[in-house]
Amino acid sequence: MIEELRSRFGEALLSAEQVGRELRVSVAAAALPEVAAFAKEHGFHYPADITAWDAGDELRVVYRLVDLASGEHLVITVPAPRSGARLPSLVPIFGGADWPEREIYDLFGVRFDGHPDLRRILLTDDWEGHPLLK
Amino acid sequence: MTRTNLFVDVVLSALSIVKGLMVTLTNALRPRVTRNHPFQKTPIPEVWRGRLVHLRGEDGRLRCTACLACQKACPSHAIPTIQGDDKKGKEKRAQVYVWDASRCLFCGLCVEACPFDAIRLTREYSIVGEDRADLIFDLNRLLGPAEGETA
Amino acid sequence: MNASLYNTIGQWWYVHGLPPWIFEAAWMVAMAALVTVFVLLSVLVLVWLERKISADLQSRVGPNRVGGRFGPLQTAADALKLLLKEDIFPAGADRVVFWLAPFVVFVPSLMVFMVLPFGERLAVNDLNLGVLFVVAVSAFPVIGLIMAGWGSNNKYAVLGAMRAAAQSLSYEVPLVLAMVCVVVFAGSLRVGDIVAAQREGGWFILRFPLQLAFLLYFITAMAEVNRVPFDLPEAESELVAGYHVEYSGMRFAFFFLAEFAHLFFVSAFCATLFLGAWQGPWLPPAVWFLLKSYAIVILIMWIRWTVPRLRIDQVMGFSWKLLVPLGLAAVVLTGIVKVW
Amino acid sequence: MTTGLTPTEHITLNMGPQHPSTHGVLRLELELEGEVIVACRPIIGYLHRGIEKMAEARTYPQVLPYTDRLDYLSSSSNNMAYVQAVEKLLGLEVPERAKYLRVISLELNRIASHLVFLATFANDLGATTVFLYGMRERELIMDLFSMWAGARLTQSWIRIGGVGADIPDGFVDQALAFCRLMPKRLDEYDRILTGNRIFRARTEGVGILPPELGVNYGASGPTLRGSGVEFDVRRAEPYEVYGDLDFEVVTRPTCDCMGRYLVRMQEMRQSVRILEQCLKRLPEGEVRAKVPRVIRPPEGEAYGRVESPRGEFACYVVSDGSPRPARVRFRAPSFYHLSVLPRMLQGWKVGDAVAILGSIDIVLGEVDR
Repeated sequence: MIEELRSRFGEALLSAEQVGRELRVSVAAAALPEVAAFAKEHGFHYPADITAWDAGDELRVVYRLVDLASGEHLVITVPAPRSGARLPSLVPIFGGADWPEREIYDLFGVRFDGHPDLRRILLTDDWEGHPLLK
Repeated sequence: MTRTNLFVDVVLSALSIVKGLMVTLTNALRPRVTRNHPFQKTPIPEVWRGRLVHLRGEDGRLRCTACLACQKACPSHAIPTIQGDDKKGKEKRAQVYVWDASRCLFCGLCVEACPFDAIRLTREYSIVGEDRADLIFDLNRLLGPAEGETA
Repeated sequence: MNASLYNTIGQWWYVHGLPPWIFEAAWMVAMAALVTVFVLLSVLVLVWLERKISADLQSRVGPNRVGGRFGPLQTAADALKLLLKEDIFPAGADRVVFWLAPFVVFVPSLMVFMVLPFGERLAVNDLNLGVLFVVAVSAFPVIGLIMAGWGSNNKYAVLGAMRAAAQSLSYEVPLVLAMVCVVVFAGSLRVGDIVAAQREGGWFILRFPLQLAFLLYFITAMAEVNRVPFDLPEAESELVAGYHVEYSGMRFAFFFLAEFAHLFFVSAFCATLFLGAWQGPWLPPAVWFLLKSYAIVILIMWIRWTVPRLRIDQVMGFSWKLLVPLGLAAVVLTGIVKVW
Repeated sequence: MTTGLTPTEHITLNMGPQHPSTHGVLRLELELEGEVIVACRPIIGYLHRGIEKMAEARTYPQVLPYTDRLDYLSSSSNNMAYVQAVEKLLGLEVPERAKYLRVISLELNRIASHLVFLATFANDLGATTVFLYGMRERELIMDLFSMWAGARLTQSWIRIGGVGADIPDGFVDQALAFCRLMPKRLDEYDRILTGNRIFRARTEGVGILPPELGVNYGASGPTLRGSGVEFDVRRAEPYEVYGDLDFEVVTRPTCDCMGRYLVRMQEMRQSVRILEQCLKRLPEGEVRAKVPRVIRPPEGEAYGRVESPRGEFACYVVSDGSPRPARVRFRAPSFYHLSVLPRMLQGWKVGDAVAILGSIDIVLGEVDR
């Protein structure tokens, strides 16, 4: 899987390692939709979790896709700048990305291009700032 | 529900409802499970995590030495102030100890953190007050029974 | 006893040369007052009964504080509370319609009691078109429900009112068909005659095709009084409270009164049409009548606290696809048996 | 509009945030044509308490009591997910007895939660009596919890390194008595509700969730298993002692409300089975591993996955080596289930909305966090 990813995405694949049943890869934002689509083709149908965290110097958006048949996890980490970040939306590939992306937008301020309805979800519409930024 | 078995369906439906009626009837004949609170109190187990109390040792003095372990353990800052006396030579004892019941999560982490078994959560679950100030307990209101007395 | 009282006073009146129509009118007014008081009291009892029955079926105790161990005065206390509550008109409500609706619902619910035979001659006015009168008047409250729903300026209320109207219209048909069976059998629309017809050949529920009519009547009656599984207009888990969602205090109490009065009425009328009304051995007629009525009430409550609720289209389908054909069949069957 | 008929006007009905059937403070904006739902927009956030933010300012043990408040109907699962993630970071091995006790706690909580589901679902459909029956049986579980943990709902009794305390005397007997009673009561529910024709009419074929759609939207737990997908974290990634236990993963192929309902009803029986096994096999020994006073996990991240009564409840913890977590994220199943809800509601009636919403069994505490 790692080899396949590397040959397919080359430069865009920033890092990759296998930790137990988790395959942790880090990809550049531009390649995210292709990687996700590629993963889906390879059985990772289930978007277990999509979240982000503030690593201090940058944001990391973490996509966890699970293959329900084999139980393998694919963890895709996408680095993003702490302010004004824009990422491609995964909603066309995974419906389950809809609300988590809204949540990340709400709490971290990451904008998702191509998201059908990018509004605040947990906080009120007139909230200023993005609370989970440190 | 196709046309052919309409009759069967109606009969079965009626039967299913009669079955349900029988269940409610048998339940009506069982003893009641509700208790007549407040005249009839529900027994509260010993380990219940209710109101915080301070325990006293055999000498009747507080066990708390104001070591701040509970304050550090508290996740919700429900124990905002603790002060001990500064007498040299003798063991330190708590002078000021505040517990804010309105912030408390009743998780028991403070009790676990206490190295002297000086505090405990009791079976008292009804902690009410007329305003917020009533829910802030100082040391006088936190005193539990001394060793040997029943809780 | 009642008949003799009527005769004694009537004779006295006649002997003293007073115009008989005044006596007739006064008698009717007195009976009406009596019935009104009776209805209000029995609603108190019914509400208490409903709460006790539901508690029993649910392993609970139910009212047990006000007025002794079994809480008999609980409803009275609740009624008092409702009386003392503030009278609220929601902003944006159509004040006239909103104000009027509870009465439009309540008055017809009370009016139908006019023909109930609590005993021989113990009816306010035994109209010779009694059954027709009942059908006509008991269809009236639904106008009040629509008024309430519309006047509240609340979407839930409107939905509730629409459901009430649709349901009432669809269930009126099988209800009337069930009554027609009885009328055909008795050969009269007068309630007194129907009761008399049951004296000779036994209760109508025991005569061949009328069991079907009884079943129809019972089911439609449950729908008429909006009880689960037909409580769509109120459906508290969907429409919160349906048409009376904006009502509080005494106005709400009127809806409540009307609902329980209607519940008692359909049960009592069921007893009248099928269970021989006040007839029965040993006990006084009025007691028999109440016993039978309450038996039906309890049965309705028991069902209400057991089954889930249908959906609106299922409710309508049930009526038009099953009950109405069944009703027509029952009428035809009754006709055949009668002519035979 | 040349037909001369008046065009039907859509009305927008605001269901919630205060509505008896939204199970908390969910708001649904329903667009209706008559009684038929044309569109639905769930609006959440009324119960947002910022628990994930609060966690950043608290030490590892201090976060634990807050997890109780996520899915407040099954606080054990929340505790478990968080504790599992932290233990993975620490590389901590938990004593055997503690593992069994955790499973007992989790399964008791699962039954309790499903009973609340049964109760509220029945109530949503108008069967008020079943509501009280469900609550009545749940009370037995609450009694068990209060004698063990000293709390009914917010137990926080699954602690980092084990459980809060050993079970008291008499607990096993009382729990076994409950296990004997429960199947009988489940039969009773089946008689009054499952077999009831009206109930079946309300649930069969209503609120279809196709399996592909469910997986694509991240649905899990009974909601997904009601669509025939055999996915259960207890089986897929066994934690604690689930690998050694004998139980079935219940699925239904019908994809409707009835399917989801039946899965939960069957799961309660399976939970009873698991409980009986655990109570009988319960080994002796410690209930808590040695944990340092100040927990400082090494840098890294961990993902704790638990099958909560609602589905896959997971906790993603990122440690930067300090005593406070850099990020704690809770993956709440209800959050994902709610996001498919608009797709499931379309074309159904207002009454069905209540049934469908009830059948996915959401808890707003974990949705809003």
